[in-house]
Amino acid sequence: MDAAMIKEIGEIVVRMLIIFTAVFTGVGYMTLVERRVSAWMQDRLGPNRVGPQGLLQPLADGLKHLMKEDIVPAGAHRMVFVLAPILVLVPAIASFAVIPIAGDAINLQDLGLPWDWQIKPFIADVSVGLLILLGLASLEVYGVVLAGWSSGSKYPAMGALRSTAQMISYELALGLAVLPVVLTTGSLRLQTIAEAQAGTWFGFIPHWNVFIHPFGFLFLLIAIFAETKRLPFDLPEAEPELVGGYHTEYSAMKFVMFYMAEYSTMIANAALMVTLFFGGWQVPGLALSQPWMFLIQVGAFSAKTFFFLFLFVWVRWTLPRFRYDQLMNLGWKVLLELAFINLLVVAMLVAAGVM
Amino acid sequence: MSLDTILASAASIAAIFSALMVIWQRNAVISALFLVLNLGSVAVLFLTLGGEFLAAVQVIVYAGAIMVLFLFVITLLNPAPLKERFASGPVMTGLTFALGVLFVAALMRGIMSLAGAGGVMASVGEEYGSARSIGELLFTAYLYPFELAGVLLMVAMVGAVVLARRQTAGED
Amino acid sequence: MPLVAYIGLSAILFVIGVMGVLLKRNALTIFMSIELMLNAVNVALAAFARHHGGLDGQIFVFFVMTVAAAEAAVGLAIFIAIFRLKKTTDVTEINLMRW
Amino acid sequence: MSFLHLIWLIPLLPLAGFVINGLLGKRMPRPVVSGIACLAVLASLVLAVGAIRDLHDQQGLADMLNNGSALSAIGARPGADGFGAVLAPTDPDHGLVLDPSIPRARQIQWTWLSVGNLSVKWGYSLDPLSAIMLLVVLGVGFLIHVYSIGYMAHDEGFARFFAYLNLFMAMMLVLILADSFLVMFVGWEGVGLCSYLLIGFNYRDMFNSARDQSCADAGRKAFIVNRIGDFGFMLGMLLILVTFGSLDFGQVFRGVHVLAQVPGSQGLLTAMALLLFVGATGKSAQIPLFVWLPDAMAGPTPVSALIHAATMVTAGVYMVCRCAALFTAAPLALTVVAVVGGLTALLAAAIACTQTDIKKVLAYSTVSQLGYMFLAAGVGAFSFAIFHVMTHAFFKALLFLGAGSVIHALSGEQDIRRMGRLTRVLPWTFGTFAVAAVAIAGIPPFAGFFSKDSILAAVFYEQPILWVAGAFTAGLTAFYIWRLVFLTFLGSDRVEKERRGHLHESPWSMVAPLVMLAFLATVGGFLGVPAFLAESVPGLHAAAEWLPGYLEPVFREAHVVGAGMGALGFHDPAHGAQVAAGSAAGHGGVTAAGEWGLMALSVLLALAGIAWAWLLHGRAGELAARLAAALGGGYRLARDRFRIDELYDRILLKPFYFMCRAADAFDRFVIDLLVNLVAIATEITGHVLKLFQTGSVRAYALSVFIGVVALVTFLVMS
Repeated sequence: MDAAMIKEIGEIVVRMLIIFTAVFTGVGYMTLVERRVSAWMQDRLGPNRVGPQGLLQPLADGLKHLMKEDIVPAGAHRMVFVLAPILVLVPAIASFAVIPIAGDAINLQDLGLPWDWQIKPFIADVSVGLLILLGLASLEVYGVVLAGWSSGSKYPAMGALRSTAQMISYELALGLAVLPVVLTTGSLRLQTIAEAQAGTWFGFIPHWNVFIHPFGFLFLLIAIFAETKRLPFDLPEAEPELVGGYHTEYSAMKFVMFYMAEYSTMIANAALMVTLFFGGWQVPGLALSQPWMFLIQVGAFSAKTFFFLFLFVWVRWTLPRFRYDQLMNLGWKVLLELAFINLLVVAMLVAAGVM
Repeated sequence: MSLDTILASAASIAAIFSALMVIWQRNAVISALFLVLNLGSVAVLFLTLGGEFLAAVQVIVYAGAIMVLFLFVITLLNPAPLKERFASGPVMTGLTFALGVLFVAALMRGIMSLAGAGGVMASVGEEYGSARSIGELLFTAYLYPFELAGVLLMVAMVGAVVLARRQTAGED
Repeated sequence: MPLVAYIGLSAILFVIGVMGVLLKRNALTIFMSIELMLNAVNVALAAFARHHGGLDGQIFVFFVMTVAAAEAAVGLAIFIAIFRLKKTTDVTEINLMRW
Repeated sequence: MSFLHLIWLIPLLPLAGFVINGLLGKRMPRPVVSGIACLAVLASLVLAVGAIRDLHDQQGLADMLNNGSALSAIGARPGADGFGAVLAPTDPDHGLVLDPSIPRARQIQWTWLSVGNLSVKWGYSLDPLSAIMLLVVLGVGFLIHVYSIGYMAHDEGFARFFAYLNLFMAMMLVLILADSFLVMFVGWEGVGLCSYLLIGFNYRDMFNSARDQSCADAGRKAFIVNRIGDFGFMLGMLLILVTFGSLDFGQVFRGVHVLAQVPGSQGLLTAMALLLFVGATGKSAQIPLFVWLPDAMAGPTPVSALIHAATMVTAGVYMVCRCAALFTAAPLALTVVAVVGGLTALLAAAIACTQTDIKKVLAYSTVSQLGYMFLAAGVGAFSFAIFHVMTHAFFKALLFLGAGSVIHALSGEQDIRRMGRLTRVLPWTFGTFAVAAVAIAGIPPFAGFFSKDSILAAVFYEQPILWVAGAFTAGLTAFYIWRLVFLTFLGSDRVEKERRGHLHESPWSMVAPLVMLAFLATVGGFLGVPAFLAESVPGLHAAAEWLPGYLEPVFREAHVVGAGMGALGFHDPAHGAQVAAGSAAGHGGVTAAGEWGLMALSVLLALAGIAWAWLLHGRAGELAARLAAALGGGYRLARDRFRIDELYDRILLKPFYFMCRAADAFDRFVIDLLVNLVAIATEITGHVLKLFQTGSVRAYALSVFIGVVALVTFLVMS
């Protein structure tokens, strides 16, 4: 193994380390954030015993689940039952591979480390990155439907069918909602899309896509709420109706995997929104030398993403739940059409040379 | 052995294995899962052939939509797994299988004529298989078939809705 | 991997698909076998496209996928209708086209 | 923009009337229906008059030709409105083409058929010949439309009637304006269709209960007999097409002139002319195809007047005149035309003398008069034929309308044996009817006199034998028409009691056209006063042979290369200068004294006929019956219409039925047997093959796969 190869592998490993560490930490602490914020909104305290302000709570939760008994129901299809949570989690995590967290690569030497490794701000530079994201989002359905089917019980099956229908339905609107951005940017590569949002109008309005495609953003937001199966669209796991949805029969680490998948999907989707509509890592009007530029961009990206995560939590504890037929009607008869019209209008404007 | 070749070989083996498992399994759900694996392997093969966009579409359309639909229907109907693996008796099955082997042998003999200079891959540029290049072709040279494909999907959609619709009282 | 390998792989996958169609009892699996065959052809198309250095083969793959999607939608709808009628997925039980 | 640009509208307006009335007529009030129908015809009439005026406006034509480019710039977009008018020098293939020397205006609208080398254009042409026909058809047609308002007032199918009538007008106008044989054929078939529809208008009623014929049967008979003629027309057209490669009148006639120079081409030309003449005998009810016209009287009387007296039946004459170039190039055919015309005139007049149905008498009279027209055409006096078409349209339409008025007054009675002494009740009808009777009898100065006399004079010099028949027919004509007058209006009152209560003069809408037509029948003849007469009568100079002179350019064109013209003194090229001057038609050096003598003779014959009619029917007595008894078989033969219908039955229909039965038997026992054998074999094979139809799709797929494997293996191994 020569030095060049070591360098190459090392660069990849560091990239993955940075991003996945961030994601897993984020997932863990999102559970805490959710509990704390909900408590705050309901005028409670929330978990604050483990560590200062309950900061060690996720760790404790993880340990607890690890030690629980892993039950596989008698009527379950064992292999698929085990496979399902993995199939949910893997695409959710894999989504982060294509999301850029900063503008330029950074050399580890700039950070005072001894290796001359260029660390790119993403794991994989794919020219069809956005398509990969959409594809991975569609793959998540497998885990859900298999979890429901393999449990060999009615509630999970019903929940899985609901989830599947809901996810398939809103996937279309989601795809259509992001296409206007692709049209105006002319690329499916997420880094290119983020870079295209540099600069400002009049010196103070950031050159973000949200100001160009307000409707696209709105439709994407709604579709993402449905994709992540969060309130107000959490029909698949609506406790009063379906006990717990497709993961009713799951316990211990497998249940944790579903939980992690849910939060990592949330984070991935928040990051997607930020990248597509809010300039990604862009900080308008900022020009610094490395490594500060890199660090501030990562910080900006994280802050923007966190804002949307907070929005998820905020909405969850504020709005009531839709009825299932309303959900389907909204998806097929309203959102899809509106997204399509939006796309058509943008396409016409692009063709006319306005955009 | 380049990285591409390793990747392609692995994907080929995975594809053949998963294809065999599709027809070997008695349970339709497991078959479908292996088919997804097969489709994924083929997507990887597309990647090694320079079809970046094609691979993405393969995942989104085949794995993300068609196979989800399959699974959805299977779990919706949830038919009991069949006892027999194959439809015919062992003799018939064996004969059919022998026919298949004969077919592969015949095809292989024909394919081998491609080996050597005739089977060299052309060198292609960076843009080969990108969304832009495919899109340009689709909307220029293949515009008419493209529109027809749209019509086909529309017809299929209407057909599916009509066929799968439960007939309510009052209709005949 | 050379062209021959891709085409050979395509042939093998295709025949496996044919075997599935000819041998399987479950209508859904037969359906999946058809998808297998289509995919095998797609591999060959993409390989030949690469061989010639053109993109027309990939365009064809694109259209094959479109047709496959349409076929899956209609086929599964038919399948649901038949299942409602016969309560089975066994093709040996479904021989309505008999004289 | 002159009226010439609007020629296309002339047939289109009645067609529009047909569409409106045909589709919406049942839901519209009757005044609206009749208003639309009459206005459509009136508007066409106005357009036609305007177009004819512009046609003769030399200055205007010259201007249009000079400004051709400017005008064509305005109207040169043939596709823009479909009827763009383009003037001759710039674009001869579209729009308006002017030929001031004839004068003729052609409007070619679009290429109708384009098959191989054949290209048929949908075009109209307006020249003096079509102008006269146009005015006659539209004028008489309009009057009859007005008349129908009153006549059909009580009929259920009011809207249907007017729709058909308008369609007929449209088709007749297409026929007249046609610029090629095929377009003419469209009109030809169209009027045939309308004739069929209108004869069978009261399709539920019995027309001849003795022979168990309904009105629908009568219509069918007319249609089928016409089809025979049309077949001849069609064959003639095909022969022309094969010979000249075109159906356009201009090209064909130029071709005729060229062909006539070729030795040995007479047979071909004669064949063409005779085939076309077969069509004419069908449409114009000549021997041997005249049998349909008397039965056509099953239609309502306005229809008989319009279609079966004034317009459609003269289409054959018009066609022969239109093809004058062809007929003059084939003297044998022309002789046939003359002989057929003369014989028909005589035969029909003889039958007319014995009929007792008022409309039948008039029907045979029509046949007879049509015979005159063909006689005229047959001796090359085409302009006299058209002259007679015109005058005949006036007085025969008047006769029919008068008869209709009588029938209307008598609530449907048509038998003249049950009429009589109607002068008091129907004064207007009687007056106008008498005018028409005088006119047809050939008493000067009424219309019929001039036209008939011109024809007889022309015939006298060409075919003396036929002149004898013609002159005798003239006497017969005077006899039968006055027999009709005496039996219908004068003599003893034989009207049935139950019909007497309804006796009334017809409403104004019926009387007004009668008066108009009576006026025309009185003065119409002055359009063609013979030259010698005009010279000797002061004040008539201007009228001397006006109509023949007006038509002359058209027929002169037909004689540009006077092949075979030697036999025809009347239009001998030697007298071309004379003819062109529009003065005396020449008559091949006939003296004025001879003309006077002929004229006097025909007047004498007419007066004798009238006197004879008065002797037999004008006063009480048994003379008529005794004469009928004395004539015995001859009388009965004439009364039974010379048993021609029965003859056709015997020699044509019976063998035809026999052939049909033979064919039926052959079909049933030979062809069906073979077909059934094939069917049985197929069925047996099917029974065997169905054993493979297991319903298992996998089995089918397997067999397909075996085939594929075999094929691929074979291909790879070879």
